[in-house]
Amino acid sequence: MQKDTEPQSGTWQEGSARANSEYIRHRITLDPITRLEGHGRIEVFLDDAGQVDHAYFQVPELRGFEKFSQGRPVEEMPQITSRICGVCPTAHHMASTKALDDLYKVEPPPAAKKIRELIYSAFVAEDHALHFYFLGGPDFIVGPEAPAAERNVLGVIAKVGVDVGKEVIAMRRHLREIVAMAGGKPVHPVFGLPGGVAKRITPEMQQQCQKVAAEAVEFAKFTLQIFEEIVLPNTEYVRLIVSDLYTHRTYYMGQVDEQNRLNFYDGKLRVVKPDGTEWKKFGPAEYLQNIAEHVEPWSYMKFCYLKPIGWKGFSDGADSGVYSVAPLARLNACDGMATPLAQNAYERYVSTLGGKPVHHTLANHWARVIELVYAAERLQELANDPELTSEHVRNLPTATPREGIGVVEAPRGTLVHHYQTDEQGFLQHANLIVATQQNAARIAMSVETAAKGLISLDHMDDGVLNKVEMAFRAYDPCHGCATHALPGSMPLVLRVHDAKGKTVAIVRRDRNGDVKRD
Amino acid sequence: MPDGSPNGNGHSGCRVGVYVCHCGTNIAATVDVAALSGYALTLPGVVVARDYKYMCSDPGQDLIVQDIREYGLDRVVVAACSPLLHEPTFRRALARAGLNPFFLQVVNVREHVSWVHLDKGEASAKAKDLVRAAVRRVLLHKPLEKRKVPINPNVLVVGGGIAGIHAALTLADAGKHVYLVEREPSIGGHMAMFDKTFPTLDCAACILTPKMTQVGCHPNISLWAYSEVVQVDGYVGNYKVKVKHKPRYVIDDLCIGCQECVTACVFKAGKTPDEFNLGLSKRKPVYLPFPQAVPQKVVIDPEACIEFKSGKCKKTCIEACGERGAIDLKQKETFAEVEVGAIILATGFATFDPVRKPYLGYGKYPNIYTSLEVERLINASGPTAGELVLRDGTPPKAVGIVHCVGSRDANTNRWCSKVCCMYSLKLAHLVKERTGAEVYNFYIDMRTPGKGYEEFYDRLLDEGVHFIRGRVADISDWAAHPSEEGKLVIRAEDTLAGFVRRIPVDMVILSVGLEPQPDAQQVRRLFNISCASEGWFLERHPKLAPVSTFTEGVFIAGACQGPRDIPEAVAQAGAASAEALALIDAGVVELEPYTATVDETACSKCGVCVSLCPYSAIAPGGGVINEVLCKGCGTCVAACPSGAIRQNFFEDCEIEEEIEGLLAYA
Amino acid sequence: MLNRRTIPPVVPGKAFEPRIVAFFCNWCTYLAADLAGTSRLKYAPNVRVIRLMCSGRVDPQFVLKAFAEGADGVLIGGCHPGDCHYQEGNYKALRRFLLLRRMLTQMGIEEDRFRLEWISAAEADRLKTAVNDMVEKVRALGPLSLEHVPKFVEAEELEEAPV
Amino acid sequence: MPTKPKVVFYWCASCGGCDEAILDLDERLLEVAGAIDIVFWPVAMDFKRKDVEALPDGAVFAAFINGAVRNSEQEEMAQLLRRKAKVVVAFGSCAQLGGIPGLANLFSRPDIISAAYLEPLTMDNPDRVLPSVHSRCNGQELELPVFQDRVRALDQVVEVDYYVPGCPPMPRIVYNAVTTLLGSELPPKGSVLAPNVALCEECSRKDTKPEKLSFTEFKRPHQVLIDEKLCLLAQGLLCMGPATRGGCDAVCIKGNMPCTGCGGPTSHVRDQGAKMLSALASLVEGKEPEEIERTLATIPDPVGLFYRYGLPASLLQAARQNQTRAA
Repeated sequence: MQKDTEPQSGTWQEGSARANSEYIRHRITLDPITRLEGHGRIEVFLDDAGQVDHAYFQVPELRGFEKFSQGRPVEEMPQITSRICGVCPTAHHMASTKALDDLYKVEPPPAAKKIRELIYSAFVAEDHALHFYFLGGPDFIVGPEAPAAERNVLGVIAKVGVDVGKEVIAMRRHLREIVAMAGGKPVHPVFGLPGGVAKRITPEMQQQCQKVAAEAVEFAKFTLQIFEEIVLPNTEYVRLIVSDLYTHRTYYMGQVDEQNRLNFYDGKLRVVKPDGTEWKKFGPAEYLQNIAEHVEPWSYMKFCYLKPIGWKGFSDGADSGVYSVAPLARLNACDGMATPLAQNAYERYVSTLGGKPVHHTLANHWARVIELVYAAERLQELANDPELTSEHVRNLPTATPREGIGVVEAPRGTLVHHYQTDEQGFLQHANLIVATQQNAARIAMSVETAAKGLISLDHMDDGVLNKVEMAFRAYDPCHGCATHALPGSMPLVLRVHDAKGKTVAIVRRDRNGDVKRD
Repeated sequence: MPDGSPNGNGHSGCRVGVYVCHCGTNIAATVDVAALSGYALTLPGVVVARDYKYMCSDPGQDLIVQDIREYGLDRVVVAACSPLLHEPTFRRALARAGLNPFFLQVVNVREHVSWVHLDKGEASAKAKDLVRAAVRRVLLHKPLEKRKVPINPNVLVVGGGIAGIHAALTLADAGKHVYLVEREPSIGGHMAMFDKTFPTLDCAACILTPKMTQVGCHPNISLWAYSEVVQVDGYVGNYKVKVKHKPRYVIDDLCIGCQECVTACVFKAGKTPDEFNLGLSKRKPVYLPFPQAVPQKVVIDPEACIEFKSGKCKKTCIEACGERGAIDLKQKETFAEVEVGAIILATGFATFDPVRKPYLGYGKYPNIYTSLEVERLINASGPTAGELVLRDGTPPKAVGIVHCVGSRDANTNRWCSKVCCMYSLKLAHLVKERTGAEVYNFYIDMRTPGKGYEEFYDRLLDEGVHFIRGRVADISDWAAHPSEEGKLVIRAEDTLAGFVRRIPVDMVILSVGLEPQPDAQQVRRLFNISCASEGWFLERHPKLAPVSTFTEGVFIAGACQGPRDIPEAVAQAGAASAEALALIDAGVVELEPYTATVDETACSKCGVCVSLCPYSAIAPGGGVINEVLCKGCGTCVAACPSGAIRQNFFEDCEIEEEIEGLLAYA
Repeated sequence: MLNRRTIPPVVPGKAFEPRIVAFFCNWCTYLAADLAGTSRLKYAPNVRVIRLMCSGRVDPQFVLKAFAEGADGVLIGGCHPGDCHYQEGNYKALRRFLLLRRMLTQMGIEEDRFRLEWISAAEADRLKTAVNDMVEKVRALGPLSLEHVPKFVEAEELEEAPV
Repeated sequence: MPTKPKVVFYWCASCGGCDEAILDLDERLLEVAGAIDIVFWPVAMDFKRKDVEALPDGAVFAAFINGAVRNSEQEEMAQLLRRKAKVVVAFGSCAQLGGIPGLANLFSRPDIISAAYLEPLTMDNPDRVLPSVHSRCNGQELELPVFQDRVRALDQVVEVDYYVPGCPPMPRIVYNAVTTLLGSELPPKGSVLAPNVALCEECSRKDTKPEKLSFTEFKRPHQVLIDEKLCLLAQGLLCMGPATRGGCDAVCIKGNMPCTGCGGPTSHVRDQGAKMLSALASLVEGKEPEEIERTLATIPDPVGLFYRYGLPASLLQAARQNQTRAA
């Protein structure tokens, strides 16, 4: 594969040659940040000593979902809000659907809840797999210092072997087929209705679910194995994981069941302090008392923090309201996993990383694999549940709508949909708290720390830049989501300015991964 | 751009000629025709533009034909009068030059511009927009063929009054089969009720009866009396008509009109008001409408017949009929469906009901009659066998005739009923002749145009009939003077003498005006034609097409179109018959090709159109339109959600191009 | 997919004259317009008539197209209820009109800019009144420039504007 | 070995679902990737914008661009890719028609900003701080791209050669589109690379459609138990299928929910919303305006229904886009 992407044509050579010469002397461009859903920009400012003074993580867009959702019939929201993100549409669809349950005060029949969680588990497993192999994987499977042309899914496939590659792809397809079968289509599903789901699961469908679930469990085990066999032995990478560059002591939030075990679909939100002890546990309705958003003039991204503790700027520690969500946070926030294999892996993870809470950003990748195992196991439990095929999958809403809140754990972290409507069910106000917003502050900090640790006037090469990217690729940040308020996509620009604010240096990486510095 | 350059719709190379008509000064006075044709020449695709005094004239048409040949035109725009007038004319011109007639677009710069706007600048600007739009549209026109469909030679005539009778006979004599439908038990209409006809005073019955019997026995006429048209489908040349035969309770073919059943009826005397005599006499439950009735067949009135009410009648009528067995009390209404190529409506008129003018005392004072009632009173076959007497049986010594009752009156009907002056004169003459009474006419204006009419008026003046010019204020029995005791006093201002008169009389005749039939609206909807605002049926053109309607193949004759006297009604009936014959004898009729067609490769069978088609022309499930059934309204085209249906000559692209053309700035 | 929309030139000292596109059915309203002509009635010259066989042929796309191409108002004329030459085409027109008007309002286009009139072949006077009245109302509203539809503003214009 | 056509996948204002759609080619992804030389694909590969800028104009065979255009960056990228690519493909509903975020065009820019940064219930913004194009922090100058006033479809920004419909496009359509473009001869410019027949054609419920459709009330999906077999319109549900280009295999309807129209109009229709409006209204029963209004009132949100994906490309908004004053 990768051979095909080597330069061959004369035109190409001329092209890059011209590009290099055209390139003026005092700028670094690393453009765009790749392999994450959505976009970001980093501005780095050096001090007189040529060391990093400040680094800003910026997100530059707005789509206005809160606004243009107004006036729409609220039952359309699951399908409208899923367009916030095409990578985790099912998460938005599900949070929205749960908000509708709450809005119409209607309890879905047991079978409907199980169908929802079945779809959701398949989705989480698939999404985590996508990130592990297609987005994050290249860094630690192929290796952070590998040439650009190899650091992609095709590179991963080259490394793990085409057959495995095909397996990965097949697994992803089968999981997405489950979502499609029960929910219409994998990207932007249509199953969600207040009080249930649009469609029942037939015995035939259940059989397919059971088949895929079994495969999924095997696949999850296999993936865990890859991580433990290929990644963990890579001392270089493990050193990275635990290095201070990628470590922040913040609060962590995640959804848990009654036994404080991780749950993606339903439960209460639990927040632990930087020291790992429980800070608070609250139901969806209380999110308003606990979460607040902060605005910086230099980013379209809104930064979430814990309201009672307050916004103390981009700093970690118990006094700062900065908190984080997503796999790492979830595993910190819960006391364990609800399924055996996952519980195992969880314990191994905690012990290897020296107990909870785990503050190492890059551990997100490991945590993600453990969640993948849990999702697969949970999928299997539900697939085997006899009640799954019940015909009774909807209760019709009767109450007059007014206000509803829905919360799920999206692959990238806690997701809150909150609607207010008139009595006809026309949306008047929508409040959306998405995962990456809640990680935004921590991501900004990670980036700044990474930049400070890695970049200086004389130390700036491709590997370094990729490591800066890794700092937030680990969060699997979805700016599609985070910028639900803002549209589209924007490349990450890493520019280095001197104390006088003048852009001073440029590292240019060509597609062989060679680094040029003028 | 006289080289016919592309207009951006892939129609480069089209060569358009634009022709602006002056219509004498009708257009030229308000629209700058020279500037208009000058402007047209600047439009993409236009290679020649002219303005000419009368485009519709032969030289005008030749101009187009020559240009088509000379300049190799393949599209033509004519800016003139309404396309509804001369589109056919110019299409023929194109055809003569060997061009498809539908490569024409007519711009209405007369009715829609020069005649309705005053400011020359504004009118000219509007005309430019319209021409620009037409030029852009015509570039997209596709060649079309008119559809030719055979014509059914049969004709339906609705209404058995003098107009209907005459039309039916004319067509039947020409060898066409005619279905004559009359809702009353007998044909004859109003004319059959009259005694004499003005101005010749010949007996109405004497001239009408022969025609009636002719109708009754004409081999080419199916006379359907006591019947009504209930449904009309189809289109010119091929109408499907459903007719309801109301039950007579007498079997037509068996009844010979001997009336023994009438004599035998358990009712020794009539108890039911006689419709034909306007209730001035009574009839039995079984009766012959009137002596000369055609068909000569009795009718049984279920409202009046004991058998129908109680079932306990001796049924002497059936006995009387004996083995002929013509009476069938179980008879039900039946329906007949016929196919005809043309339809003539001769549904006639109604008379004004003077109760609507209380001050005239009708219905309050027994000796106040309407003119029609008096026609029956003085008719030999009428309730009094022709004796004009008061309710007490004595002959009147003084009679007042009030003209224009319900006519020429803002409060009732604005129009002049046209016949009242003349029949009032006729009645005045007859009253004087029969009773020698003093006759006073109260009139607004005497209107006596017509052959021998004015002379008849002079004759009446000589006969000593009084004429008082003035509207009647009121009629009452209030006596202001002993001489008025027991009399009806007519108060009217004598506008010639200039003072108010009080005329005591014994009898008053109200010359009631003519009105559209009360059900004229239902009838016109049934036949899909229009009514003028007064409710008279609307002719296609007041001068050039007085008996045609906007619905091809449907003609109108007689008083259904407006007040008429007998000769006019008969003349119109003849005209309508001639039009119908012309249509039928052509053998085929050409239909506009404006039908809709489905692009089957684009149709998703969503079925939206199927539910919409008023003619069920679209096959269930959609996908195919039956071109013969389609009438080209375009409703399905507008509704087709995937744009799979198009309408000839009104394609989306053509109309959108017209819109763009109208709004584009020069 | 782009369609050009031309709005009137600004002529100093010349008052705004609405441009109205009318869709008249061939059997009633178009005839009424002809009758207005033969009766020499006078009315405002702002209306441009497009002849269709039936008001049922009016595709909402035509109406939007007219507005899009620069019309300030759109008038649909058909036969009175029950009088349609094609039985019920005018009812189809009515139903589409009502929904389209609701949608246009939602898009911020004033009700008076879009109108449906039943005018029979005999009602030349009614046609005159309808046209004049509509022209008056639209003139009062001023030109339709779709201002309510957020317009794309060049980056430079926005640069300094507070977001 | 012969050079393979260079291909770019890029996203503008999009949710990423279109890129997922490409990954959904699954096994066929490897086949496609083998046939082309992907020189730019931010979501999955480490090539940078500079790599593209380095290419000679026209050096790229095809640029598949998803997402609508709402900020200056996206506009620049669209123009850059237009220069570099022989063929520009508007990929997915947002690029083709403006997409669901295009509904934002119902509101003004300030409204959207304030809804995002001032009105949210969780917002803590006493000083009413708003993101701004230029700002200073610790004495350092920071910049943000311009949030433009309006969402635009791709062809309202640059010339577009082909369209791939769907939100997101179905794998089958993506595969056919790509292989068509790689085929020996290109389809006519402006083609939408999908079947040109409305959805009903391929809908599994087609045969359950009653011979004559008509409406006295429209139902909202949450108000009724939806029959899994019967035509949704026949159940009074607002299904956009009749006015929507098919090719998606009617997946939403298989999910027992109405089509919302992401396929856009067929090539015979200019304005999808107007056409569906016409079809539905025509089928409403009743002759009295009040009666008809009562039925129509059960269509809760006409614009949101008829222009769910196509507002920016609709006749009116496209016109606004190109409004010019006559000389």
